[in-house]
Amino acid sequence: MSLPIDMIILSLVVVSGIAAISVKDLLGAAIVFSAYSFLMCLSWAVMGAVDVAFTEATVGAGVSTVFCVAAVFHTTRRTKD
Amino acid sequence: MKITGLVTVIICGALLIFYAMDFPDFGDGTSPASTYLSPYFIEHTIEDANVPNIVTTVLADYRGYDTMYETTVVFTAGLACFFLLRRKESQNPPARFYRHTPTGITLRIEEGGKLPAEGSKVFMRIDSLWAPDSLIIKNTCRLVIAFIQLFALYVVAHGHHSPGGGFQGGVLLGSSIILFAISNDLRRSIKRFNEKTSAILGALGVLLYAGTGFLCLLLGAHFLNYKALAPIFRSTAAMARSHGILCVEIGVAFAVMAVMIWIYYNLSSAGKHDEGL
Amino acid sequence: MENLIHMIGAKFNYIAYIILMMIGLYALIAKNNLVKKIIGMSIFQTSIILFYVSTAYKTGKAIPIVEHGHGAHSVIHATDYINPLPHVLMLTAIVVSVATLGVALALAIKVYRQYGTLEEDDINSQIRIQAGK
Amino acid sequence: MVQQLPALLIIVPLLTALVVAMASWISPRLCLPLTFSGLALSLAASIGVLMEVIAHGPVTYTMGGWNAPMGIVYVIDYLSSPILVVITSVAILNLISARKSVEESFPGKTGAFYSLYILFTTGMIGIVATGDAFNLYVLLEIAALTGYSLIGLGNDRAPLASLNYLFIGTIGASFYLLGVGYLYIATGTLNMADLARFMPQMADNSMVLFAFIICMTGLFIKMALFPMHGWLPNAYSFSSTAATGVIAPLTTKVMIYAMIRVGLYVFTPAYIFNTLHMSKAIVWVAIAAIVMGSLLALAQKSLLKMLTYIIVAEVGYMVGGFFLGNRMGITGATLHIINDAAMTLCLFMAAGAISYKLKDDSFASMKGLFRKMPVTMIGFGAGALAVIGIPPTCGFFSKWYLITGGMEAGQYGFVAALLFSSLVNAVLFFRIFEIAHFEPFADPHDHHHHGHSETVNEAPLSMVVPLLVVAAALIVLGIYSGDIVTKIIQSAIPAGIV
Repeated sequence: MSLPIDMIILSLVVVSGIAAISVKDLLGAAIVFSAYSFLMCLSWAVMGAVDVAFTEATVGAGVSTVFCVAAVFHTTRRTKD
Repeated sequence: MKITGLVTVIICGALLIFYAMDFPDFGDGTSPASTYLSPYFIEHTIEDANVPNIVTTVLADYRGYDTMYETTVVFTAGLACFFLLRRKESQNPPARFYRHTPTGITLRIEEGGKLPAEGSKVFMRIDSLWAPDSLIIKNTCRLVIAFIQLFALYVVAHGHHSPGGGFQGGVLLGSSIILFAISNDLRRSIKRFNEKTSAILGALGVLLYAGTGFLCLLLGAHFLNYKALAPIFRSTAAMARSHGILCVEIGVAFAVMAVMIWIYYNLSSAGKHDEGL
Repeated sequence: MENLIHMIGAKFNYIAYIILMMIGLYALIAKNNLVKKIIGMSIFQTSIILFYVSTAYKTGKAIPIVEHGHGAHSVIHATDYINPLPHVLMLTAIVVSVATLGVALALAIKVYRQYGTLEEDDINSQIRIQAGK
Repeated sequence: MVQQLPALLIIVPLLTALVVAMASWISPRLCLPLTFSGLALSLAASIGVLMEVIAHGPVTYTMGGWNAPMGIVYVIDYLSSPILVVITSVAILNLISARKSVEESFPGKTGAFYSLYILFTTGMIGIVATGDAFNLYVLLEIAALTGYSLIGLGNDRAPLASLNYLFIGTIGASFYLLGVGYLYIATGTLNMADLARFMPQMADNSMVLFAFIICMTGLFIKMALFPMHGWLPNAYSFSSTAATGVIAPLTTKVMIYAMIRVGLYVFTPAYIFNTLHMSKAIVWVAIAAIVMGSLLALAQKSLLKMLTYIIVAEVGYMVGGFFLGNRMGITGATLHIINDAAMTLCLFMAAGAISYKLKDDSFASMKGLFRKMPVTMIGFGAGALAVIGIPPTCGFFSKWYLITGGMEAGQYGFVAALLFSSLVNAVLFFRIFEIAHFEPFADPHDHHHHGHSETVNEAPLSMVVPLLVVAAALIVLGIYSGDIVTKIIQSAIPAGIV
């Protein structure tokens, strides 16, 4: 049986995943994606995968957000979808 | 396109959920995945390598060969970003911005115009989207960077006993320098940790990993069999494995740190290495 | 009904991974903006990591770091610890996903430099105009 | 030393790639010799392993000294050893041929190009040699990432083509990874031989069925089987010829190898061909791939685009041949991997030489090319004959096996598609020969310089010599294909298949 906290976090992950691809601003999308990665990292920590969670915290929520923001900075924030 | 996408996604999702119903229950410890191979790893990690963190042992020893390619993937990404984006500055650089520090006047020097001397104290080169230095951001970052680096070194060195290891430590080290580049500017960061250093250090890190393995091969054992290093470390086979793991973790940390910085330099300046975020 | 609720409870993680995967796949197929597609691709990859990590979990068992030293039990029982192997595999997968993300963003910057836009339909219409010349 | 060969085969190129990456910052002149020597050593190691396999049977190598299910093993057997030789020789021949155009297309980045080039080769070698299902994924990603970046730096449209390739390629690799995950939770192991051991008792396990579907879908996407071929033509025709010269012959072929490896040695033939009833359907997909690939090739107006659609059709040959499920079909598919790599290399090298000289690859610009670049066109002609399937070139023999296999299995649609595609290929290439041979070198503005434009203006020697070597290899492979089949490929196919 899944843990209640796990279910709550995963529901939030799904919500932030949908938000990340539907925000109409690419910088916003990058930040929401960072939140998504961080929530995902929490859910893995709850499941006992500490090393994976640590990596996701540094890579997913940290460095890849910086990469996304850097790329958006050099392209454009505007998007139609 | 939206309708096609939605239909594909719903069909795939329904199919996947249908098959997911046959999975072992979540948290079930009796599925084949948990009872066939992994017990060996859990029960022998201390005896084989004297490393309590099982993930580290499996990562760097039992499946160390995968991890070597994992590091190579990171290095490849750095090299690929360089290969795709890097542009050498042309003879006549495009418009640049300078700030006359005593008066606070901003100068825009057109393409091909006369530029102030490189080490000028009076004229400071600034980004086109320049904001006045924030005392709080600068000093906080200056303070924090040292602690991030210290923590990163702890993570690398203590990967045997606690979560973490070369990869996480390397990313932390890299992000400390990225933080410096964001809080100051890209040029100052490149002056301290330039492109050549990051490229060579990245390759050197992977080379340290592959070289450790190759050393084992030269000593007569199989590739990456750290047991062969026992005479060099003057230790038992288990301790030799433990030290071997530390060696490769350090290699991973170097490679990942350098490559993360390298990718950041190239992405944040679109390959020109003049103005960053 | 109760059966269904129990089923969903027992497989919640697997359902969540499938939903996330489909979100990513939808973004890859239907989104028009390249950065959105790249984010969708990352979501797609993390969903698979979620799947692997979920298979490793054992209810109420310890994280995969062996207790040792003074006073710890000397015999290690595999059933006391969470399965470490999927964690190792997923560390590799995370690294691969960040590497792919970096290369994809580099390509997106190059595309933007070429066409001045990240919208796929705009790029395609520009290509069509060029080909027509 | 001999027992270390399987490791050296892949470690030497990896180390070389790293050293080249460092050398490019210190002394760029060293890059090319280092690259060459690294690949040459790897070629020598692969030939050594092939000899060893022919003499003493399959070789296994445990990485880190951990035995099979615990650690990662390399298994070099009758199936993988010839492919290894093909990969290393393709890489080295294309390196020689591409040298000039690399220096021209990537000024200041040649070191990075060479490093990525070797890493790509390393990934390909690893995919072929590995005996671990997850290790295959990691190496797949190395080969893919280097492939994206090599393709991404071509002409104006290359970045977008490469980005689309990246999206599709990531979906394919992730599907494969997911399939491995399903297999892992069903059996608890990742080693291929160990997985195969579990298969008989898993015959009615729905997770294994789904793992099969999703693994194969992933590999089909990666190998550009119709209708999932959308990424291939643009990615291959917009990139630089130095990069396509190695990517086009190897990527799809190695993916087909991975399919055969996973099919025969993980899911086992008994499971695929007897328990599941999917092979007929997949053969029909392959037939569609052959027919559509050939028809789309007919519609193209430039040389490289046409060649890419021929690749799409060739993928159909091999997938169809494998899923015929009989000995002849699988032999044909395996032999065709080797032959097709050589043929594609030959054609792409010739196309590279032509576009190096003409800076254009449309059919219209190829008028009078036989007089202008006679040697290149001879090489091109040899490749063309092999693709059409005219004896004694190698293309004939693998097609012969495939057709016989199709007859035995009663799949007459597949036989008809093969014949149709050969016919279309003949039309395609004779159309080019007609333009290049009979139509004079068109230059309507000055009739006086007519003689000047007809003088021989051959591609540089470094491009022509490797091309002729490959052209000769096409014929040698054809002559010795009987030996290759009896000595190597027959032993690679499990005894259960008749």
